[in-house]
Amino acid sequence: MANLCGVIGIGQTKYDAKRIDVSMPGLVREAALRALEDADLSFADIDAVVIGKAPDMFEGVMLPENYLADAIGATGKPLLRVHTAGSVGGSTANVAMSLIHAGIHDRVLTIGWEKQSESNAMWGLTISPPFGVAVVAGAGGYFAPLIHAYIERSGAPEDTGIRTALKDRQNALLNPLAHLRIPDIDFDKIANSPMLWDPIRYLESCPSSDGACAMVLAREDLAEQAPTAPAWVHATAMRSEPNQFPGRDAVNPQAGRDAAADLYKQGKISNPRKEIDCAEIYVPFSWFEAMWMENLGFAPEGEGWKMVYEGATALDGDMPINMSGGVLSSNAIGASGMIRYAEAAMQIRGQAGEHQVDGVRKSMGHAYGGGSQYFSMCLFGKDKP
Amino acid sequence: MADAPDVLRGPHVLEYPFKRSLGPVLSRFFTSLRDRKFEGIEDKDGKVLVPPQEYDPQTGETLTEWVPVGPGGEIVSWSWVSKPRKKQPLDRPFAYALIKLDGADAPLLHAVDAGSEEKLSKGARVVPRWADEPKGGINDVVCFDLEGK
Amino acid sequence: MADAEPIKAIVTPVRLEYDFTAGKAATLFLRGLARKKIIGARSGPGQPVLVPPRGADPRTSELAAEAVEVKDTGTVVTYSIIRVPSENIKFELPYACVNVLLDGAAIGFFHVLQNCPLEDVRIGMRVRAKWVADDKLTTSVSSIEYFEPTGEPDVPYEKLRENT
Amino acid sequence: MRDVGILSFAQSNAKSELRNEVEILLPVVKEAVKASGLARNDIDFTCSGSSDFLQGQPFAFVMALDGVGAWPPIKESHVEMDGAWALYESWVKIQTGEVESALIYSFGKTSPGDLAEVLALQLDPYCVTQLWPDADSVAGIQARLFLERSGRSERDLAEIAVRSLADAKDNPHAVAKGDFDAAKLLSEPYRTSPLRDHDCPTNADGATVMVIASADIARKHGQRPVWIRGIDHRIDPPALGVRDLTRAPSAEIAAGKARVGADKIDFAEIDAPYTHQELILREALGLGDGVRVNPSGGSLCTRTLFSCGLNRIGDAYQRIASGDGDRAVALATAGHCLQQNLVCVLEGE
Repeated sequence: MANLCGVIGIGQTKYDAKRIDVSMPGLVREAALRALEDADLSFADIDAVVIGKAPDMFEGVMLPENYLADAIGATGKPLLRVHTAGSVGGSTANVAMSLIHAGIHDRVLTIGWEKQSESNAMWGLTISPPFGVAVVAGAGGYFAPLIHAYIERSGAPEDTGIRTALKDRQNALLNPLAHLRIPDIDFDKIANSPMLWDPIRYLESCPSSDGACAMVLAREDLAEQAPTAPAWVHATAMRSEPNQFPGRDAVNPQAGRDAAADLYKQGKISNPRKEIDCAEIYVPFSWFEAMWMENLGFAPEGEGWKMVYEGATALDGDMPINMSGGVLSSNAIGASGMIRYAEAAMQIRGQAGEHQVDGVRKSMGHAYGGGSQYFSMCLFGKDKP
Repeated sequence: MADAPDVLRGPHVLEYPFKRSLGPVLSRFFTSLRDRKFEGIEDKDGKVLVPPQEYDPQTGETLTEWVPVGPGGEIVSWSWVSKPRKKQPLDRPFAYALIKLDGADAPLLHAVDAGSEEKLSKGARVVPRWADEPKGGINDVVCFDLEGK
Repeated sequence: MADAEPIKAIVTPVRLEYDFTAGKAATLFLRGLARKKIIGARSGPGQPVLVPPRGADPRTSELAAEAVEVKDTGTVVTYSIIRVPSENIKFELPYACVNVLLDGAAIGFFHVLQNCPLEDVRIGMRVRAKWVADDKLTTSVSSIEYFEPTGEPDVPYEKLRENT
Repeated sequence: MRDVGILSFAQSNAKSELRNEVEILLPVVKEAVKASGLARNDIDFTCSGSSDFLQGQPFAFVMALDGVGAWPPIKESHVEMDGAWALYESWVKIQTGEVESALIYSFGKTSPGDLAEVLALQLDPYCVTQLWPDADSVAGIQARLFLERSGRSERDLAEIAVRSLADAKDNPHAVAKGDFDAAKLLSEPYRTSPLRDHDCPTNADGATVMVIASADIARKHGQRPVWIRGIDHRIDPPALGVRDLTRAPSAEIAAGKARVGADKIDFAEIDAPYTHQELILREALGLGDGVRVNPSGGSLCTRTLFSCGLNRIGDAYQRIASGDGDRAVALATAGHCLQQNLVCVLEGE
């Protein structure tokens, strides 16, 4: 790619079930200002803003970014609004990165957000038109059957999901911004939590959060001057496929495999598990860690659960996944994908505090959405590509 | 499918009582409204904005200087609604208007109950008609009336 | 009034009414349900039958407008037991949500499974639609009250893998 | 910047559409792909624009994938904006060098909902939406301020409507069209004063599809290449009381960045849903009185929301491609009172 892009500022809000202390502008701005502060810049230094969130119905505001324009310093500037279902936080960042790659702008602010407490995600996700009958209860109702199919296929032990949940919930205790921080978390507590959508238990599910995440991106020479060394963007990839069609593998979707292959090719990665030091992967329900390990090529098909079992995905494993606690610990839907990117970039920049992995040179962010149909990914490096 | 049947249609209702947390600026504005008072906020150029904006519309900087305004004001522009809709503030013809409250620089959008459009003009003086039981919200002002009506 | 608590939040009710149109392919399907028939659509002879039809074969984006009736029996390709309440959902908790591959169709169809202990719900199980009484049939998926087991032998997973 | 050319454009507009989004899009995509001379699988990138609130269904764009050729998986993105911004994202993507061609589509159905109420959800959710001002009233407030500032008259507005409706007669895709008399229109009652029915848009349902590509592909296409010479978009603050509603500074900045004034403009296609907005945008774009505006009839005659901005760019493309002009400007707008604007300069080879 012609122009290099570096992440020079990262800002996140505290994630919580209800951020009753702020308005929508206040929430989005909290992340934006923190990202600017990290980059030692102000709104005046920003050329364009790219913002993303999931359906407008969650907040009941149509095109809320138009209302938010001044709160995010976009007045007189280009403002793009991305919406690619759950993957939106990732694809929003990808679009923002493309503005730098293309040489169109010098510095771009990108934001993902959701204020789910304005309504109720279970309502927002089960709105169905006349003539139908709502049978699929929320996202869990849609994804639980895919997990059943995965278990049937792979023969994964039934506590695989609990193990991932335990690991992510322990990681969340190291992340002060995480929404769910359960101090006395242990295996039994998760195993004994109520079953919501078999085989997904309450503590194996993501919460519904208010929150925003922002990043400041800059072209090469400006990124080099950043107060904290940038995370360089080595590659980005996006793929989509239809929701349902004969022969569709929704457990291990082609779109995800294609996006990963594209990402590794651009990033000159031949063995992702060896060459990528850690990754933040979109895991809204615990079992998806095992499933995505296969989809992303970190494990052979049918063996993703072994990585969970062997502790490979733990903070001290050979392929740490979701060091921040992941989507299982904070899920402001429109922000969730961008949080994955931001946390992956923080690992490169040594900004992850207690959940920092030592010596990260390459990291990956990942998001997916719809019925496992939309994928966006990003590969970051400490060195320039 | 040459004999495509008539396409089915049916009512679909999207309904939710969205709950909006306010943050410091809107919280103060609505709390004042509940007390039947208007307050505006100064932008970076010293212009008084009502409703108050949390951030400067041009620069995005945080705004903090509060100024009491109103309760009366004058009409800056309007549009006459001859067939009011069910959700709208009045059930007889009225105007949506931009109203510059006394002491404010930026006008506020609200309804004006003037009876007929002929009574409206630029600069016409209006005063708020408060709800019997203000709850804290823009609807604490039912509408504006022409002054001396 | 002056010492009342400050207003921290407001409720802004939204109610929007839409005149929803089902589209051509879905109309065929829904009108079929009112006649106790399950009508799918395909893009041409030999092409897979899509139930419910949305107008196109998603693999080819060819118009799928040729109506094809499928059976009201099928196989559970995957499922979940729902134990969490959700607005808009009327079934009593817990219930089994199943993805049924109807005989003659090429994609699964989501509905609920009843008359079956929850611990018995499994992939490969044979099921049949339980229709509402004839005088209750309408142009709605609710014309199928639920699916129930037929008691036939299960279909092995390998035969279904393509459809999960 | 890399030269990017438009290869094809197709549209479908109707007053009220009973088909679903898949059924509407499918034939339009086919038509545009066929006219592009490329095979669907050879188009590198796909980007779409739409809004969930028009239909009242979240994720309408997810279902749309069925009809647009998304298998095998495609490099795809979606903006919750008019398709004109999907074009912008696609143009950016080609600028990165990662892709050489893109399919852009957008769709919108204005008929299922009560649009006046739906659009109130675009206003300040704390201080304005709960008063439920309909879009026509908000535009009326803007129109009154503009007439006062500019010295223009309601008759000037009526003449814009007469001209647009007459021009739309030559556009098979226009929904409202015909011969009208300004004096007669002015004798009609106000809808939301100072606006009458003829000053307000005729809303429609439909879809638009465009295929663009980098220079090598565009030149091979055969027909007269039409290049995107400049494209830029900007936004103004949201609060109605804060901005000068009689001007569109965002359009002005975008016009400068897109270099509208760098050479002679033969005609303009402007997404101005209300008559007075055409005049505001004319000023912002710096168009002289001689420049013909909206030979298609424009969004006043056919406003398929979330699609009509891209439609204007497509109309301008088709006119240049057929030899009716060499250099044109097209504009897409979003939000109340022209809050956000995209400007695109097109030039024939």
